[in-house]
Amino acid sequence: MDTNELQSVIESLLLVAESPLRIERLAELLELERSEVRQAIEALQESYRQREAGIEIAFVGNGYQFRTIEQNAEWVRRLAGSRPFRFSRPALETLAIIAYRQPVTRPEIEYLRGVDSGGVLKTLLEKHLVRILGKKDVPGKPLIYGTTRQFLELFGLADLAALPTLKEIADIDKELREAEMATSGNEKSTVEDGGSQAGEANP
Amino acid sequence: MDTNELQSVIESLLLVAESPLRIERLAELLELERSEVRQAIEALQESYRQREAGIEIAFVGNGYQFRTIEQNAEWVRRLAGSRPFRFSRPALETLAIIAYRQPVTRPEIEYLRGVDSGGVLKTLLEKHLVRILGKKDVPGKPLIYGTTRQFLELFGLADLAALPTLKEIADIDKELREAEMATSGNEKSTVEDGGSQAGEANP
Amino acid sequence: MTSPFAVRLDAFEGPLDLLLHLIRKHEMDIYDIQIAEIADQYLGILDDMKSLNLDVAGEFLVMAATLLQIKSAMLLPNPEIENEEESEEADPRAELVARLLEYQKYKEASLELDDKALLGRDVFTREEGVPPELRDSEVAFVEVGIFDLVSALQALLKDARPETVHEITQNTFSVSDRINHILDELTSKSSVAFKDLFLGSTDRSLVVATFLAVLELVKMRTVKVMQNSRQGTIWLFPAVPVDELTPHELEDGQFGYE
Repeated sequence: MDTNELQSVIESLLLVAESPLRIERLAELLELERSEVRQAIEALQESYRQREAGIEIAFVGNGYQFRTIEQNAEWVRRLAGSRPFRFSRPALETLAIIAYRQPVTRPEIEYLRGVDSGGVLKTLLEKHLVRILGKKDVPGKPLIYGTTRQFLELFGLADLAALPTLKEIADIDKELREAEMATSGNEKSTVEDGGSQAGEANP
Repeated sequence: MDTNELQSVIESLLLVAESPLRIERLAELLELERSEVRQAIEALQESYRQREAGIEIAFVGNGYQFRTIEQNAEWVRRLAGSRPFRFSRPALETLAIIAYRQPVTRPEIEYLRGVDSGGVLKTLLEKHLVRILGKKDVPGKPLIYGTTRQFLELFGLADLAALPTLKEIADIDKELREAEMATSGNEKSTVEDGGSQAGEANP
Repeated sequence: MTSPFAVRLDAFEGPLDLLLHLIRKHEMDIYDIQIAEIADQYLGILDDMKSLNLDVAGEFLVMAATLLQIKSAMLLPNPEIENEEESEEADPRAELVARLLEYQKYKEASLELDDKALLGRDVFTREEGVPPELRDSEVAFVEVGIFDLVSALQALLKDARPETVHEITQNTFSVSDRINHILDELTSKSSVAFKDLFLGSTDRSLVVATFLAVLELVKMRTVKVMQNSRQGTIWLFPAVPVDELTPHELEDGQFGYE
């Protein structure tokens, strides 16, 4: 199979796959070395980028998948007649803590957040963004939680290592201070905006 | 919207549409003349043909849709055929019994299933889903069986403790129900418990 | 009555969030929090809430107590302090500061996550690939994991009569029969409720055979199992075109006992 043919076959497979295709799976199927497959995919990715196509081959959840480019989001939503969903802040916070600290128990999450998190946790479980990994071998045997493949796919992360780096506190503090100074004077409305967002529905 | 952008948006829309997209629908959505849309699609079709891509924009049932090219059909079938496991009923039953009752002997499995299970057991051993753990210290020294790491991977379980036993499901339900009911005032001890654990929670 | 910092507690994720807000507002060094001042501010806000008859969540009260505790601890001279290092360890604020720093880190990370190109919001993929729960919030079905299925099974078994231990249950219901039954139902109705598969019976062998049949159909990707909320009815849908639901592959040769 020459390079063009290989790229062509991979394009076909990516189109029909139900979830992101892993290099390993492709290599096995094509009876090729992973490095060959990877090379072909990277060339394909580049070709889509170069012709500024409306679709791209994204590396998410340890696999490759055709996705629309972000710039076209508005049009795609129009097709589906959907409005952009937004995550509630509790959901995002809880998700972030689970993502970075997994395996993690509910008491640990609640200590870090400072609030009861059972309801959010349940929602995240229902949405299949987090899952139960097992039980922790400490008194009380609390359940331990971790994120799912869907979590990676939803956030477009290649793997857990692709999570944004946790920032040093000093950096955050500076940024937030600057942000607050930039918006000073409308403190009240900012706070209230925050309130209405927090109450908003989950995705 | 210039020509490139139009093509890009159409590519995005074609990827996500559930069924073939009609020119009329696209024209309405994009607020353009049908002829403009048709032209853009035809240019796109040509571009996929020219670079001998593995996918094409096919005109099917009055609309347009991304399809894999016919030459790659064999590979696509192979992908579909390599889908994870199809379990026969005996295999699934036997596996379930071994998973939940391990370490377990063949006579015990057969007592529970009511039929000879040698064949299935052999298949499961070959597929590396179960393994021989040793011999039971009773007359006849029957072999005892348990599940493997591959079994856990197949079902996305971190370890055997994560197997969804009925009891565990009850626990989760209970834990989450308690979480929902938990309101103000009773959080102190929970928070402190969490505190002592939080320190050892790093991934 | 309201303070100049009229804020709504529900605007904050919790006491840690509120504290961070106050610390920033008063431009304090997070490593050197003026506990007395912050505690006053914090309690003032809680009082405002109460005077407006608003519920103050327990977590906020716990934090108030913590602040007062730290405040009083700081008023006490500590005779054991001899050098700088020890004094830092003995700082009554240390744990709170650590928690605030930690919380801030995750809060920031969560905002960064939200800035990502989210599937179903900013980027899209072919419909089959999109997690169904993200398609439409109200009516969308959620794909069910093994846990949900077992939980459904448990609900069914709850009503079942306790089994007599030494009685070998006659397998009156075989899994392949149940598979065929499900496929028949799906062919005629295009969807069927999980609980309706049990014919209103709690016969254990029927329940187990049906449960295994569903698992097997899911594994074969012939059937999708969906639920519109956690407590909602579990539905089975065909995962393939209806005319491919014919049970021809499921003859006894393939599924029969050996």
